[in-house]
Amino acid sequence: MKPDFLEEIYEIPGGENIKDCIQCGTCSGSCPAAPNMEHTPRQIIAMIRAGMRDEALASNTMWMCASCYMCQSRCPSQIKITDIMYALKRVALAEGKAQPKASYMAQVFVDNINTYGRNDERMLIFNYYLKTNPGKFLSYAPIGMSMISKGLLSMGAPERIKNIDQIRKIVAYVEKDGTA
Amino acid sequence: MASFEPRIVAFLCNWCSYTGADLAGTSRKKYNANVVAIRVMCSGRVDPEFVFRAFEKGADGVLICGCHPGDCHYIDGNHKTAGRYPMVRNMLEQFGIDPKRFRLEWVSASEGDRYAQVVNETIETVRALGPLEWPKRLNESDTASPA
Amino acid sequence: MSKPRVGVFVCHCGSNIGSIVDVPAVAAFATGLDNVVYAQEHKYMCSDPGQEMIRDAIKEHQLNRVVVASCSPLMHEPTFRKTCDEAGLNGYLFQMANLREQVSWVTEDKAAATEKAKVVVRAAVQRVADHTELHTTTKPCTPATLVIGGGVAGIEAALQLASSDTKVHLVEREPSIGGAMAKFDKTFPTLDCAACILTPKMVQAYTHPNITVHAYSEVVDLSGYVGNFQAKIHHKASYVNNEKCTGCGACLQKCPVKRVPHEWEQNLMNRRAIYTPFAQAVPNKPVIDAQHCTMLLKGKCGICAKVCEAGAIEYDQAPEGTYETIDIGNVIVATGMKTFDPTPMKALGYGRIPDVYTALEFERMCHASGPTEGHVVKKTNGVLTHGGAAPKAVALVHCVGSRDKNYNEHCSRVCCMYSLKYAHLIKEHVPGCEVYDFYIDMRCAGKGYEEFYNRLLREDVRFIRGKVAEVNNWAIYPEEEGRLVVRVEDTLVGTTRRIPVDMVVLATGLEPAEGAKALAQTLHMSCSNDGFYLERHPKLAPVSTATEGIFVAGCCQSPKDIPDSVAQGAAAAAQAIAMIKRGTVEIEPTTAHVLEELCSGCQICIPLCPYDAISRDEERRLAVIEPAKCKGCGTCVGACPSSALQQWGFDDKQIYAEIDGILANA
Amino acid sequence: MTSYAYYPGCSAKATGASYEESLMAVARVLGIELEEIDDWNCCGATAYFSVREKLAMAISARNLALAETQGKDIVAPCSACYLGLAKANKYLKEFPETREIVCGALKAAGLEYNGTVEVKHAVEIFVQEPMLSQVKAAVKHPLTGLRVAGYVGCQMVRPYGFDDAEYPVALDTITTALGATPVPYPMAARCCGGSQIMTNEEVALRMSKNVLLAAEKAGADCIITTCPLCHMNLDMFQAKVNAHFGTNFSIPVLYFTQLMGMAFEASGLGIEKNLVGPSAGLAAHM
Repeated sequence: MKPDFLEEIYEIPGGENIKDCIQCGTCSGSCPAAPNMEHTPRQIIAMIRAGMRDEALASNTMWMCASCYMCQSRCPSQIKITDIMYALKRVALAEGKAQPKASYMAQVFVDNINTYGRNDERMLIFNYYLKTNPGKFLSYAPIGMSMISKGLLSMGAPERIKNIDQIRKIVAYVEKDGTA
Repeated sequence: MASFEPRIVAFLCNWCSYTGADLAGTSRKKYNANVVAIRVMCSGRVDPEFVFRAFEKGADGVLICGCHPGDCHYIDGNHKTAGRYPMVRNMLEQFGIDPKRFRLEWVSASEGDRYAQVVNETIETVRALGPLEWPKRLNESDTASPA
Repeated sequence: MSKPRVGVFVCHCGSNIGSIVDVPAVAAFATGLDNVVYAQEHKYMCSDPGQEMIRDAIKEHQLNRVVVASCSPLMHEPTFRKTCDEAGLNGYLFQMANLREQVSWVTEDKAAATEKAKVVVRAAVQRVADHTELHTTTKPCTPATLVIGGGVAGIEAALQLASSDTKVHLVEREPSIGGAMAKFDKTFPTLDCAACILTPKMVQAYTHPNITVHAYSEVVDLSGYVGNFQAKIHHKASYVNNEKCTGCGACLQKCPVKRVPHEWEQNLMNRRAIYTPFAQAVPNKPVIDAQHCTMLLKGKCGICAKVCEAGAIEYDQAPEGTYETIDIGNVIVATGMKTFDPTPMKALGYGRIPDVYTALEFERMCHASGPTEGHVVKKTNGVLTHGGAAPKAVALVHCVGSRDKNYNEHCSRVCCMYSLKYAHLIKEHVPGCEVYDFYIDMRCAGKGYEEFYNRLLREDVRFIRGKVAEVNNWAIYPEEEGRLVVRVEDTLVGTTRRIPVDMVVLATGLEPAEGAKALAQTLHMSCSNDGFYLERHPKLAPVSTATEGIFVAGCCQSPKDIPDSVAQGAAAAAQAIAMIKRGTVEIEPTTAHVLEELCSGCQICIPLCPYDAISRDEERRLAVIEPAKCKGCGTCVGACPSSALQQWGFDDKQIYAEIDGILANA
Repeated sequence: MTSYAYYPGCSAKATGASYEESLMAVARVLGIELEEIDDWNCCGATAYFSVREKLAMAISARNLALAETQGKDIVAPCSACYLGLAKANKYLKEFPETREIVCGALKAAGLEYNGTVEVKHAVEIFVQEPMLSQVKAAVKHPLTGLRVAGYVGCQMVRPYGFDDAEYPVALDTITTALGATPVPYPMAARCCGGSQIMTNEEVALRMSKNVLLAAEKAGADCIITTCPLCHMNLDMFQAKVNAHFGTNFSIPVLYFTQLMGMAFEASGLGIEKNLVGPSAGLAAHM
């Protein structure tokens, strides 16, 4: 149990009013993905307050979040729940506790940006399924073919933005003092 | 040197802002100890003389708080205070005192938090302006060269 | 005036002051101040031993000034003023230093708090030296009382006052008294019929010789002071002569304008242009709705006058109504509340989905004389009629607009209980109907309330702990076809659930009544953050306000149930009766007065007085102040260019002394 | 001449190409200048925030800085980009220590952020007067009788946005302006599953299925969307929804700009690029 886990989340921009939660369940009742979550969003907030750090970080809840902000817009205590889900993903990734495949997608997405400055959908899909489920990639073939025939997927190499060095400088600057 | 601790005199009206200040107490809202309040029955009672007297005796800032327009226990005492306020500001400027040292705010009986916030803001504003020490510098202009 | 001999008494207030402020140091500091001949400290100054200590010190050390450094003057100034009087020292030769609310409770750093405490004590000591003897003036107290609001709290207050043989004016802005309670079908937890227990009191109030009910009227102005208020009442034009009208109801049947939305019935049915709000209305006198009466609008019709044997219909009444000023000694405000309009909470579907009702709408549906004569039925293509189909399942949704920072942060106290009542009523009206009750915390704190909750558990109501997130009227799964779907997290099980129902009742919370803010400004009362009226002290003075002679009772002060509203009505009445029985009121002596030798007759002060208390003596060309009219605000004193005007107790010299005390050795 | 800094977003150059084409066609008709931000980078959408917070804002803020050099408000047609940029813009004003780090990073890259431009969604610039009247005036072929379900998804209206968070009316306003009939559509602001289509396919397919089911129940001839990701989930994966749930939806999904283009009788709308072919109701207007 790590009682200061609550403080950790409390410090994050957007996490400031997590202490106001009255456990009413509106967030879970509003969440379209809640039926597939190991813990409902409300339970995750209860676990944070209970200091159940590892259990919360190991849960698949935040990786199921589609960022639709319905919970955040209805919360009677005005808690920025979606921002807290992001925070949990970041901490889980940083501590290598994120087990579900969803975390790979975020990682591939970020790598694409840091490398090319933009996200080429082909690279995103290819790299993601390469890491998680190569067989699945083949099942996309029919949709892929029709997209290519409709000119929605070019065959060229992924483009890189002109000033990619600016992206690298930004990443270097922010990463230097290790801020999450 | 240790950061300058301004001395501020506040005039609070009995029905709204003094009750609001008391509420800040009962809700344990913390604010810096630089402000000491004087209770008057209505903000209308605050004679401009009091403001000049406070500065003359060494205050670095003066705060007047009254009821929000429409809430005054005496119908419109606060409107009359608001009427006098620009005149007092102009006179302070003519005396060479930065008008930002003098502030008028409406605080209701249920706004404990707001009172604490107004007090802290006023202290920081005056702290930034530095000590006034008007008695010593009666002729030298304050706005020209803040300490 | 003999040389000031000041006694300073510094209070620990248990740990409230003593734990932050070094009280002994402050007492020691006080001994070094000019004019201070005695300084002492005590754990509780306001206790009997504490007051005893002051009285002894006054005698022993011939003190002619007293400073008590403890809590806020708004808290115990009267207490210590009386203590001084008892020791033969005029109560106004006394000043308080507010060390608790404005020093110890708001300062973290102990050293800074102690320093500030010393400054505050020094200011009080320097001020009290310039205090002069003052005496309160006693004024006769008019033995009549104004009660604003004819709901259950106002009726109780009026009846208690009337039974003490004093005159009561009960002003109610609706055509009938009864307030919100009159709209209820049953009451919790006893399931008494609301009308059965309320109507007798309404009739008793209306017929009581000491009570004048001013129905369809509003208070538009209040002037004067405690014991001597003048209230201006606006009687809205009802176009019916109440003396002549016998309440036979003939006009109600014959009026051709039939389709006016009936606000009292939550617009679930229509009323006519001439109407009484409900069958047992008291006074049972109809009023004509000028916005819908064709006679008043176009001068055509006049049927109600034709059928009225008593000849009570008066189309020629002045549309702006009439005004009446009454003299009263006290005012009891019992203006009640309004329920939250859930339309902005789009997720719950009110207004979008026909069978989503507010609490009051459902209350009227259950009521025998309501829109469906007591049948709990669904609307048939959007219209509520008796013949509607009974619901197979009903959802009761708690905390709608309450405990929600997007709308009202406060808990409205009564919704859990009335939702339980609805659960029972549904089981009674529609046998076999499924009832789901969605709550966050079941708050049943009153007498017999928890037992009532247990009763509903036994009546197979399905209680689900979780706030309803949304109500939809389109189906995803087959069993939801044609029904409403409630989506919620069953937090005790930890899963989200979709529950098909046929009707939803929203437990809408309680808010300040329509026009509450305007009335507060008319009566110069403060409101708390949530907009309800501010009591003088939440625990020790819940029914009085900062203004002497003005009391509050019932939901206008904060949401509460009927027992508490009735208790507060009686409590407010008791305090008014005490003042009437005394027959006199003490008027604070802190009024303004003229130093004639300094007055140049410039008349700057005259227009400043909101109470016209200042006039000009033409021969001597001087300002003259009428003490009875002066309420002691000091605005004129603050404006007088030659300091000819002074205020007893807030004299320029005294305030200068206080300023100097604060800034000494600045 | 209204002019904006145009932020296309990564999908506008690939799977969302027809969104950009139709937007440009409509802008031409209405005389709106959309000047693409030179060398823009990916907004980071939701993914970058799940990895790094201050860095995500810095990456997103690079686009804000570039737009500030053009001195015009940003128009982002894609809801995810709109939120990515708007969130950075808002948080940088609300959280000083985050702003310090981000501005430092941008300065290191030779850029400067002052928060002088606003971020608007593409829908926003068409529904506010005076442009709405110009839209009505530009209609050559009123889409009378076409029943349209206006679908905005989530990030256009939550947590910020210019329309109601749960029952937005903007698309219905546009539909009516084009002469078509908006159908009452309870799922207008519900999520299509977004990027979960890749990471948790079953969840996303269920969400898209409910969006399609509501449109079918409402008797819509077509759905119009305001985001390339919603378009992909509803159009390109409609067959997958049918396979997974045994439904047989065949509801055409257009970008709202394609519908506007049809009413303006503009060309180059890329409607042929939608996977699901036109319904009878829609074909009548093509």
